Amino acid sequence: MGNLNLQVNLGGLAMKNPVTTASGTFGFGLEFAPFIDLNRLGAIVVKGTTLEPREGNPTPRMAETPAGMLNAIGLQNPGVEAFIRDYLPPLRQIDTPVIVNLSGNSVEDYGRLASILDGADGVAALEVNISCPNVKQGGIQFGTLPASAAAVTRAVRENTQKPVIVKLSPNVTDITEMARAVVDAGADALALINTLLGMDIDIRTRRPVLANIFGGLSGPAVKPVALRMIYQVYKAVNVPILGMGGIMNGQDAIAFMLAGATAIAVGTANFTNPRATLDILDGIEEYCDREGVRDVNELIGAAH
Amino acid sequence: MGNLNLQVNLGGLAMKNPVTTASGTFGFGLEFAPFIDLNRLGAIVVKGTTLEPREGNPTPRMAETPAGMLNAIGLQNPGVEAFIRDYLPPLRQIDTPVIVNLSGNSVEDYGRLASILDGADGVAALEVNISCPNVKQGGIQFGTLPASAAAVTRAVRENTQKPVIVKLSPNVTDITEMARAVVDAGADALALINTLLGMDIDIRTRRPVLANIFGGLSGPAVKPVALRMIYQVYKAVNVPILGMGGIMNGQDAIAFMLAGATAIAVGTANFTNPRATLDILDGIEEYCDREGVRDVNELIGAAH
Amino acid sequence: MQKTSSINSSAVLADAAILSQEELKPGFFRLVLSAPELARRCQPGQFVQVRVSDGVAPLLPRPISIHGFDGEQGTLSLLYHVAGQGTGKLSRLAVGESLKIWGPLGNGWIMPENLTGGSKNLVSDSEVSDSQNFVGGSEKIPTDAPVDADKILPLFVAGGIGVAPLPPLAKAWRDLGAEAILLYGARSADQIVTADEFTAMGVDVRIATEDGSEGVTGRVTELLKDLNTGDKLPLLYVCGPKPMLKAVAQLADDQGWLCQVSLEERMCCGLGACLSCVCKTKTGDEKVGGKGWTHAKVCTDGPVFWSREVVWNG
Amino acid sequence: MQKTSSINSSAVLADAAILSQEELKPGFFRLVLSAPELARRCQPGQFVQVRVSDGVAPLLPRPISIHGFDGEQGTLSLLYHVAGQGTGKLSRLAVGESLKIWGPLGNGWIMPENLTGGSKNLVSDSEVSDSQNFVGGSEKIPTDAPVDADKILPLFVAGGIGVAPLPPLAKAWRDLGAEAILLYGARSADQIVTADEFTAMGVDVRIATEDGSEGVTGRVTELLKDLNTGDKLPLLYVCGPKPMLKAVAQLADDQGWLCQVSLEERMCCGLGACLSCVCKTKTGDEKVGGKGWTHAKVCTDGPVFWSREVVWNG
Ligand SMILES: Cc1cc2nc3c(=O)[nH]c(=O)nc-3n(C[C@H](O)[C@H](O)[C@H](O)COP(=O)(O)OP(=O)(O)OC[C@H]3O[C@@H](n4cnc5c(N)ncnc54)[C@H](O)[C@@H]3O)c2cc1C
Ligand SMILES: Cc1cc2nc3c(=O)[nH]c(=O)nc-3n(C[C@H](O)[C@H](O)[C@H](O)COP(=O)(O)OP(=O)(O)OC[C@H]3O[C@@H](n4cnc5c(N)ncnc54)[C@H](O)[C@@H]3O)c2cc1C
Ligand SMILES: Cc1cc2nc3c(=O)[nH]c(=O)nc-3n(C[C@H](O)[C@H](O)[C@H](O)COP(=O)(O)O)c2cc1C
Ligand SMILES: Cc1cc2nc3c(=O)[nH]c(=O)nc-3n(C[C@H](O)[C@H](O)[C@H](O)COP(=O)(O)O)c2cc1C
Ligand code: FES
Ligand code: FES
Repeated sequence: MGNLNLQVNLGGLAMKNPVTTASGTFGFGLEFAPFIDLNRLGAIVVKGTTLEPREGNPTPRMAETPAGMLNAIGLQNPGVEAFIRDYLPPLRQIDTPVIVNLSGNSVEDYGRLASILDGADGVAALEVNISCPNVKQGGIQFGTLPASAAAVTRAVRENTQKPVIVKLSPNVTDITEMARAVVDAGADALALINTLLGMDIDIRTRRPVLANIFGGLSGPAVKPVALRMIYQVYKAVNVPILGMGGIMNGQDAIAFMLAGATAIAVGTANFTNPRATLDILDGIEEYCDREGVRDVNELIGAAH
Repeated sequence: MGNLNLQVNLGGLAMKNPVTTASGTFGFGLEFAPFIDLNRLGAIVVKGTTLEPREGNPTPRMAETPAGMLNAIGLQNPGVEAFIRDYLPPLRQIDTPVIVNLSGNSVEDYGRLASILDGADGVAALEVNISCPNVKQGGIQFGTLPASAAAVTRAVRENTQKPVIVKLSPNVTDITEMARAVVDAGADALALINTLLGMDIDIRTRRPVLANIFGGLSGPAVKPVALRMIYQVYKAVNVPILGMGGIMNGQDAIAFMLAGATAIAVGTANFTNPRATLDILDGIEEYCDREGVRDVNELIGAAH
Repeated sequence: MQKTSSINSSAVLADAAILSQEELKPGFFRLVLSAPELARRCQPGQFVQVRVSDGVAPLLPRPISIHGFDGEQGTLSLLYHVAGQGTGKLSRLAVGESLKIWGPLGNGWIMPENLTGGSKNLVSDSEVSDSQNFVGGSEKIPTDAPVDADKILPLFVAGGIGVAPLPPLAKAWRDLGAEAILLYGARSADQIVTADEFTAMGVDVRIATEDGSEGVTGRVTELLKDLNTGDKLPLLYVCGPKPMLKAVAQLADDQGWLCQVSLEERMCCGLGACLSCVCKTKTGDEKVGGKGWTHAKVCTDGPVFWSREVVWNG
Repeated sequence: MQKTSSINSSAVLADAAILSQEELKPGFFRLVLSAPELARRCQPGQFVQVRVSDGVAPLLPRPISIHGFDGEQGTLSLLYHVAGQGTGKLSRLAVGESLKIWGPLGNGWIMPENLTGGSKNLVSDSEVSDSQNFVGGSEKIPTDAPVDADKILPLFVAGGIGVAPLPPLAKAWRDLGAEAILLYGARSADQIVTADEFTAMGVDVRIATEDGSEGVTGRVTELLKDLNTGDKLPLLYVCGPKPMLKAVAQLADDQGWLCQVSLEERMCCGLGACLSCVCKTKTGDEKVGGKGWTHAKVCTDGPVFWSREVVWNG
């Protein structure tokens, strides 16, 4: 295992190993410090950040579903200024790159966020969440129209020198069309998948379970959809992929890399086991050891 | 319970209760006769039928996933003529309407199938599967483009007097757009959801598990997506909905009706329990009994 | 700086062996676990996350209050009611099997030693408007004057399974020799559990059941009416369903009593990371153009809050 | 008419109580179930669907061969190897718990009584071209001449856990007083189970292990070479992994022996409804413009096929 190379490069971001965290499931990182050595992670992706502070949606904000969960947090966050002031300094103490996930109501929001974060010391890359309603276009998601996804990507690209990772929504007819649009607009890497839109109903009250009615489905239930989209996107474009969607253990992580992911993010699994990220990293190493893999980069896209 | 009305009307098809079977999971019905009284079902939806016999895809054709399964059967079936000759006569002995699910390679295929089945005694309604690749348009699915879905619907509509149920694919950006397109083209009812496109990878062989690479995801894993789409479509159009996607028990069935389904179909659950359909029917009755519901029609869309 | 109070810096992950599992009344179970490191770190009112399966059914851990802990023995006890899939599965586990649990999580009840002396423990009503420091309630006391533990009448108020997180607290007050009262409401007598253990600690146990099968007929609020508090200031520690918390908090407020409530919300992480578990708390910033409330995390800012921090009608 | 042979008309659904569960060798278990109605209906070579959870993990039932059945006692036994999640979970169930199972499913081995007499049981090679009737193999015999059971040398060939569906068949031949042989191949001695039970039935048991830890070193095909068949026509009943089935079928074919194979495929329903479990079988219709094969269902057209029905290179 001493000879195993775990280093990967995600669109210009050098990572010591492929294991990162899915935005919104890992807080600002320090929440997990009692359980794991954050220095061992390939990168930390923090909670989605917006220009202004947001209180998010009313509760209930989550519901458990078969092998998955729905969430409708509504991007509660302290706003980018408070993030830089209060949360970034302790993160800088950790020897792991920090990726900031950004969300906005308009193309301009994304551009402004990017330029603010471009100047922030300790931010290694930007992950652009395009599964946000476009207020100007009547709430249609940026992530479901190639043109608006491209516009958002361009706005971010023009305002930062840092690697730009665009996170795709799976709620589209043709994921490869979206991928091509944002890569053409300057994305250095793609992250997928964000959550599938779902809902649950309480048959006793006869009402939707979530106060927001709809929520995002994540967890093992969505894994087959995530693998499929990554497999398709790997074929369609030439930038590295950050894969996620239901990864629970090292074997799942390997499957995502074989489908085409350069790095993987651990989301819902953090809730089922606060050590999930490092257990997954250990699982990747064990697999490589057992199967005689000397460099994890050999695995990327090997199922094609 | 004697006073409970279970009868529903699915776009002109009168059913004694809301419980039907999902195409492809119930064979031609008789396979389940050793376990249940087929006369008790609201309707039987049989395996997808094509103009010519088909051998389907190579194996493996299925894989289990967390709370779900993938299938890539590839529409193996004896062809519509053999269906009418060999399978329909015994089905006519059963006091339950038979709905035939149809699939084609071209708009013309659908029209011809509809006209052949229009003349078949014992076929109560047609369910149009539009999740089929359009050979003429280079394999793009009918079910993902509003215009081609509408064209298929029109072709069927023009060739039959029987109720036309169009079954929508969930692999689209906007399910309400698809729903409106096919309702405008003459659909009497909508069925949803068909399977989500997914895949799995064998990390030992480093190859996709299914010979076909991609397969359709069904089972409890997809239930939140199915409920969400039914909820959205119920709001968007004014025709009855046949709801399906991960229904395992009476409580799930009730949730689908509350979301907007007039009737429900049992698919993957048939594999986990050959009595699933009737257990679900019993569960619906128990719920109504307990909650003081006198007519199941009260439940339809009640979560809105 | 990131608020360190909202990080469970003393939490640990444990593979806890089941030492005993006992059904006290139908559907009510007490589970004793071996988790030495975790047990040593507990404070009354905290909770643990319990993973009842190692697969996907159920996927998420269940938050359960710490019902008892013994740092020396290295044991932890949980008291729970079977509510659904997760607690159902938990109840079928047997001695010798083990469970993944993590904790202790959250901020517990205000303890007697934090009431006396030192200005850091004392807060005046006006300070409620300080939104920066308000959240994470158990460290400040929203009264107009300093209070000492010996001027306090500890009043434990439990609704149903809400009795679970109270014994370690009762023990702490007993150790001070305080006279304490437990007001315990439940649907019926067969849902009253561990009441005699409070009695054994010298607590004056008063019961109300909705069907009158034990104690006073009615809700727990019945027991609060015409309560003789002597010359002491009641400090209520309340745990139970939300409507009951609200009713008790209202009563306490009307009387000018101190009141802490333990809130429940659906949780994923229990660590302050996912933001699923929020509740509305007051910021008092209306006067300066704020909206007057913020979303605090039940898991790390609570689960125990001062009742006057909570926006009850939101 | 829908082929009635592909409907399991005698199948029943049972809540089967576990009477015993025994680990014969590490990872190899024998489970005895109480399922009176089902047990009465079994034929050697059939299988049941076993639901090892009542939730979603795993979701689908597991197909397991009928290892033994006793209509009078109302019991059924299964022999299985822990392969993954489902069989792993099965192995942790204890006496007194119960399982949902359904069956008997599929067409079993050709039985001695179906070999003698009656023209319906006899089929010539040329009839292989009748695609309508060919599938559902165990009712027809692909030889050029009628065969009587007393001219037959029953040869059971097992690879690994493939031994599971053979005992009821061996019992049937023993009841006729036939001399029978079991050729049993496995990775190593610690994967050989129930061999002595065949010996006890008077079967001549010959073992091959890949590591040489028991019997001949090598694969089961080693045991087939230079086999002295006397003046009898060997009828092979083969169950094991696909490559082994193929090798044995090839050998049998070369020698002009009769050979039945029990196939495995991933299954959902086990009832002929879902079409996940297909295998390619010959139709012989190449001459009339057909493609020479069709997709038969392993679950209802099989799992037992005549080896010469199967398209081995497909
Ligand atoms: C801080 C805290 C401490 C608790 N302490 C105890 C205790 O000591 N004893 C006890 O019996 N119960 C306690 N509960 C409630 C307990 O967590 C729920 O009863 C339990 O999660 C229900 O799970 P289930 O699978 O049995 O039921 P289900 O209804 O199947 O649960 C479904 C989902 O809803 C969530 N959920 C349902 N009810 C609640 C609830 N009331 N609070 C939070 N999440 C919920 C579950 O986490 C799960 O994701 C506590 C809850 C919290 C938040
Ligand atoms: C007709 C038939 C009879 C069988 N009889 C026996 C028997 O008597 N004893 C025994 O030990 N095994 C038998 N098997 C194989 C047994 O079904 C598999 O070992 C078992 O399903 C593996 O499940 P798992 O969850 O433990 O493994 P997993 O690998 O977790 O299974 C994952 C999925 O693959 C499917 N699968 C995996 N392997 C097989 C397989 N070989 N055949 C069919 N489906 C598979 C499972 O159904 C499941 O959906 C039989 C299979 C068939 C088709
Ligand atoms: C509670 C929760 C909050 C999330 N918040 C965000 C977010 O703020 N920004 C974002 O891009 N994705 C967010 N996601 C999506 C995840 O980052 C991830 O894409 C998704 O959950 C799939 O991965 P998983 O199945 O491993 O959880 C959130 C997911 C969950 C469960
Ligand atoms: C094995 C299998 C075969 C299927 N075949 C068809 C088909 O021929 N035509 C069709 O419209 N849908 C087909 N489906 C989709 C189902 O009818 C249904 O839409 C889907 O499985 C969701 O329901 P469920 O989760 O209850 O299974 C098939 C599904 C499965 C699992
Ligand atoms: S449960 Fe995740 S923040 Fe509270
Ligand atoms: S398993 Fe369903 S047809 Fe064979």
